[in-house]
Amino acid sequence: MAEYNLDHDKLKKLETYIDNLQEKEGALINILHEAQDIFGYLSKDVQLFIARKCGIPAAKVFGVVTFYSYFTMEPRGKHVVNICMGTACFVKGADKILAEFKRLLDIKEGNMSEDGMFTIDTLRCVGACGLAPVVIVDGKVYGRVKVEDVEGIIKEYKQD
Amino acid sequence: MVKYRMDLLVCGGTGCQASGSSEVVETFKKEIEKEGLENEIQVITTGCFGFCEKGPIVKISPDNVFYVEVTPEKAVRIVKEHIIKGRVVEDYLYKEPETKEVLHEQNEMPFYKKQLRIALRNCGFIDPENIYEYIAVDGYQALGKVLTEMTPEKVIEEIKRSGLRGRGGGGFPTGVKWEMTRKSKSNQKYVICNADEGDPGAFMDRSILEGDPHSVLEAMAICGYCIGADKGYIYIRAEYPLAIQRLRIAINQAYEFGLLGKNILGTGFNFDIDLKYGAGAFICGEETALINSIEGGRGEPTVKPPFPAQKGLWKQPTNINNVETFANICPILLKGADWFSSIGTEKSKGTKVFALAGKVNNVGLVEVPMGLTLREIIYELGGGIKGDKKFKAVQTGGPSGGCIPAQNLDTPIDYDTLTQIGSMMGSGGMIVMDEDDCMVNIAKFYLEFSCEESCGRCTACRVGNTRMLEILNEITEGKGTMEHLDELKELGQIIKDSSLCGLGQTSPNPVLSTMNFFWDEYVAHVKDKNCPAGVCTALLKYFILPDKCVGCTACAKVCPTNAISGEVRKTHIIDQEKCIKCGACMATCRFNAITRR
Amino acid sequence: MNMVNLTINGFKVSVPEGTSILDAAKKVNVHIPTLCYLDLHDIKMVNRTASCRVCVVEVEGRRNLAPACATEVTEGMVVKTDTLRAIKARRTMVELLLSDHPTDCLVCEKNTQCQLQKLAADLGVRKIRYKGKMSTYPKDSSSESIYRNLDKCIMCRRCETMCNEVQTCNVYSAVDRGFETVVSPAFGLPMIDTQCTFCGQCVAVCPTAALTQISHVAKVWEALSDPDKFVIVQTAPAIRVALGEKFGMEPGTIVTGKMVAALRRLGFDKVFDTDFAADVTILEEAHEFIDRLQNGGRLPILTSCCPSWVKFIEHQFPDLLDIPSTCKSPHIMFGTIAKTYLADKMGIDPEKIVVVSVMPCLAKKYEVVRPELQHEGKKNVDLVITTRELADMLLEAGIDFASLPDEDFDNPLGESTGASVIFGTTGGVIEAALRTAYEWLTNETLEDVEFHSVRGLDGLKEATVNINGEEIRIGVAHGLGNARKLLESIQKGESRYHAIEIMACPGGCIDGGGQPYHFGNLEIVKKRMEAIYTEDRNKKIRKSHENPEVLKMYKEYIGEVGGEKAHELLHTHYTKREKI
Amino acid sequence: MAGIKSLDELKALRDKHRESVLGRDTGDSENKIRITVGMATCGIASGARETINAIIDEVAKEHLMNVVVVQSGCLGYCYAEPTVEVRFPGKEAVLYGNIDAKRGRELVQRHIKNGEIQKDWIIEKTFNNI
Repeated sequence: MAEYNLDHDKLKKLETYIDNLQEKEGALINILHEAQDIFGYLSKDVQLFIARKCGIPAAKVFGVVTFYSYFTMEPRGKHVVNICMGTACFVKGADKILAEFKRLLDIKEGNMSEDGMFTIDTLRCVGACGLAPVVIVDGKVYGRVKVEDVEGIIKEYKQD
Repeated sequence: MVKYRMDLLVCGGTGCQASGSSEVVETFKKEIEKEGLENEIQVITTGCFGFCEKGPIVKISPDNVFYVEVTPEKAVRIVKEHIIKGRVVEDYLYKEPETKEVLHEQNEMPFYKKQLRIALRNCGFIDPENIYEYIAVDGYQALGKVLTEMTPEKVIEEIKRSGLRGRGGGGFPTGVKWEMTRKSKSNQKYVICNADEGDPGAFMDRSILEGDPHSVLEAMAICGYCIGADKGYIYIRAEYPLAIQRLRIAINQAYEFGLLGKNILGTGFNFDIDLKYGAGAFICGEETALINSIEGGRGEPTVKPPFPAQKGLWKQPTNINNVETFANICPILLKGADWFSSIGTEKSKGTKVFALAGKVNNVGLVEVPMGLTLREIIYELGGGIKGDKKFKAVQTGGPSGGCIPAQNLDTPIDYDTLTQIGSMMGSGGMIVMDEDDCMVNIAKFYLEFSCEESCGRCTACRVGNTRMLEILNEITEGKGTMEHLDELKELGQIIKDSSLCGLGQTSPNPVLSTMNFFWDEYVAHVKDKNCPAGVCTALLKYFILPDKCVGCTACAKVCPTNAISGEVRKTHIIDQEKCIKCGACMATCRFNAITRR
Repeated sequence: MNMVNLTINGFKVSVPEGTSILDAAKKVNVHIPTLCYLDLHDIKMVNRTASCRVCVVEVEGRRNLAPACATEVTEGMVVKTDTLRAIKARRTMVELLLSDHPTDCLVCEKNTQCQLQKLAADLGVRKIRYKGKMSTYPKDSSSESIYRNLDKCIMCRRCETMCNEVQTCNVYSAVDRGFETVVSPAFGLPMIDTQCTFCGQCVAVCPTAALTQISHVAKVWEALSDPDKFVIVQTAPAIRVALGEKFGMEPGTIVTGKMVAALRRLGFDKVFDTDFAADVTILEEAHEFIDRLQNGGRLPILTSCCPSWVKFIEHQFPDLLDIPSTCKSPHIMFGTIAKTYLADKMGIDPEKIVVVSVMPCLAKKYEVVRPELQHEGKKNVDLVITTRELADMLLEAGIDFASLPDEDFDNPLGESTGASVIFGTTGGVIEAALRTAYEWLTNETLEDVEFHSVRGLDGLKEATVNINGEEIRIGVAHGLGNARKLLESIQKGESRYHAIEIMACPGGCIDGGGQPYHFGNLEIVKKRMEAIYTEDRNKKIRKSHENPEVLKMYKEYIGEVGGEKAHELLHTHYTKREKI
Repeated sequence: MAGIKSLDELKALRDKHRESVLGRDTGDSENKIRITVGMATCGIASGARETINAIIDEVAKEHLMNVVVVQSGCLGYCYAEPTVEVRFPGKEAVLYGNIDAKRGRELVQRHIKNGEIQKDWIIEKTFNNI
């Protein structure tokens, strides 16, 4: 596996996952989810490895990765801030929350902060509309977020 | 078995007990005994009728008469008049506040038309991670009944007779869909549960999966039995980790209990269910796109026909229903098609779950019989508009739907009426907008969504929607013309007409419906270069009110472009040319001297 | 067959079940415009993405418009193609496409050949009402063969269908989504870094100039005008049966003589024929085949004249690289011979010789830079132009092609046989090889030189020839998807063949990626094929080993067929390549 | 669990568990007080996990052996999350809204231990269940 510029243990883990799949046909998206969980993002080498391992054309893997917004080819920060931009959140000012995160972290949507601590992303409706506007950091949901709250949320994660 | 000629149902709910229902029960029992009718009349304490405000409540069956605020004294008179003489005591009946009209029957009363939980029946009631609890509430009984007592044809007939239509948006009759898939000949067929709830602002499927996952598994197995499939997939959004976790637990338990897998309940029927994850693509809610995604490809839709019922997953006949549709199956089979079809409107049977969000007080999920009006949902269940603002519109059907204005608040909603007023049932998202929402901006929001979520395959959607969005941008930036408005309408119509899949065919709806109902607002943006709701930044102007400005210079100091000038203690003024409309001055002013128009 | 009755624009028509509205309309002389749709029935390639929406029509009872190309007729269907609603929608689709398309038609490679341009003209588009952002992408000229300008891509996906389903090269996929969607190789890699074989079939089916060739025309003009250069040209067999199309001649017209005359008028110092080298190829390949047959070498042997197919096996089946013949392709052999034997014979410094190839092929452009095919770092063939590029040059030079007299190729590298002519079509190489191998193995004269079972457009063909009592089984595949099937059976040890011919392009070189565009009309390809066989029949000598100039060359310069010098000059080796 | 082999077995299992879940039979002394905490995404995000932990802790602290604490899905009252339902055997359930951890503990003390319904925290159920 030396041909891939990837962590050996992680690659082994992914390989084991793929080997253990009962149904390989059509498993590409589940495999990509697993790979993104393991590596944090889907680099070219990860995609190539999956393509060759599963006998799927690399172009197809790339086509799939770029189609789904859940997959990313960029390294992600230690903490991923997801701002919900569903309608319910939008009408309750999610755009202002997003702007505040961008301002305080000084990065654009989809990018990672210079210190590698944060990535800001948006997503479409997590189905917690009752709590709009909603922010999710590393899977933890913050509801009814106000612009003033943003600084506090960032602080919570800056410490570690 | 004793048969009573009359039942007195006394509400024993918390509210009614607090207002003295137990005394009322005692009085009834005493009075009936006194009259020697205890073998004819039965007094029953029931669960909450849900109308606690007017408690204690008493219902007389089979007369279907409904008394409110019953006291022991009133009880005495009810026994004398109604039970003995057969005369309804009009004075004690419920009076609708506005009309003062006396209503006899429970189901005529507005409150009782409100929520009825079928799909959500177990949500919030049982522990979703404990299969015993699901079994305790008749879980897997419908599957058992179907496998042991009914032929697939009979089940399909029952579903058809119930009038159940797809809850994912299209509203296609579920039974007919099952029948089509059953009739397609193949050795391998599939059942797919569409749990890719992508509408921004809808979360009923998530709720069902998190609160009652077994009900979906059971219904899928029933569907498999009916169409002749032994394999099912649940295509679920990756954004729903909790739902995924609960589904996994439920599937494992069902296998362990022999309710999935081989030889279910000893009947020889086999059925497997696997999870497939979505990855953030709204278009995968479309059947053919979803199938492509399950096959591990890009979620691009393909031309229909052939329909999935003929050629679906791996080119085999496939039946796809969404979560809420499946959640309705078991009650229909246990309680019968007649029961189900007695609920709802003529062409839309049963209930629909709506996700009520936006500017309403009681944000949440409501499940109501078809045919309720928007007003009832928003004002009664939703508790009205937040902050006592003025209602402006309600958006239904997500990016495929439209905005419904105040004038249509009293439309009884079902699949067909919503389509008639230019919107859609969709998956049941209901976003309430108030006077602070700009309808042009809302239309833009939805179109932006459709543009981002377009698969990019067909010209109409890929390029057409982009061009529409660009025109809308011009309008919100004050560069719009009346020709733009005509262009929008025409292009929108053509995109609807020419797009390959449901996304494109409906994506112009938010624009077209807002243009239809809020034409003046569009004209204001174009002609007056004004955003009446004060949302479109480019069209806003900031002014300093001379009578309020004290000349503190605070605003001038924060203005990033030095657009504010004025001497100390004298009225300041904003140079409109320089102003970038950031609003910093307004936020700073402590004297409310800055206004935005 | 069940028939379905329907009405189109008021005309009643009855068509077999499964017919599309588009095809049904043709029966009543109603033409519905199409753009993304492409049906190459004979080679089993159908692009029915229904993505351009240019063919939408009204169907009574249907809420929205139906794509005629992808909607099957149903009993009693009432179709209207000429209503204002349908016409407006179709025109709007073209306008929308144009609003995201550069309008540099006048200077576009595809000017007058572009299907989008034609559609805009046919539909009377006079104004593009929509303006807005345009797709822009870096231009890809990384390879020697294919030029990609995705600004002009209209997402018809024909290239993707061709590459993935017919050729199974799997280079392309749609990537991204929404307005940003585009067809691209993995990771947006330049073509040179991919497993692309440069067959150019994507170029052949692209309706616009999103995919074209890397042009060598300017460099050819430059060489021709350089007095210090001795510029010679070779033409592949497939050129002579297609070039005429570019000058309004009937498909299948044989224009060998006019072509030679035209090339001379362009200023080439010598006009030669790749066919000469094709005969050499047959000698070497037949020798190699007989050697493997008699000395227990690995069989089947695979032909190696198609550079696209060679690259395919290098990427896709690197474990099978010992089975193709080691012969260089005819045009590279020609280049080598020109810069050695010919230079020697004519007393010209090889440094001064510029070898130009006119090829039906885009992979030939790539082939000439393969390091192992060069001699001491110098290319054996310097420039490659396609049939289309040659036609462009003739137009530019103002040569009235149709009225040119017939002229003959120059000597000695202009001499050829019927065997070499049929290299231009699928099955031709193996047929030519059989003609020679048979006689060499049996020492008998082959009376009937035509092997009809290896001819035609079937994707996989086979023949059995009895040679000295032994059944020699021959396989033919054209189109890389068909080739893949044969290779997989070889990999599994199931192949029964002794020799296999493979051509990357469906139909062989006559339908190469550099040929005049036929846009789905495979009748044109069939006529080119007929012409090739006619040319063969017209030849006095029809067996490669009877080519007198070839034999003379061996005698004077190379020595024995398959000998040491032959190996040095005429053979090559293959390289394992990655899948990407 | 060895797997249910017939519909009759399934029915038996249902009947066995029916009472404990539905809790409608007053006669059965084994029936317990059931505290249900809505644990859907909305609820958890609003602190339902903290609430349920606090309730479990408080119940344990008070050695209330007749109480079961269960999680459930969402009742739909998103505006009032976390929601907690208290059901005494044979009585109509009481639904509380906005129950944070602190209120959760108070609820155990006041409603469960002392039987005082906390009227201010009640949310009116607006639905009928089938």
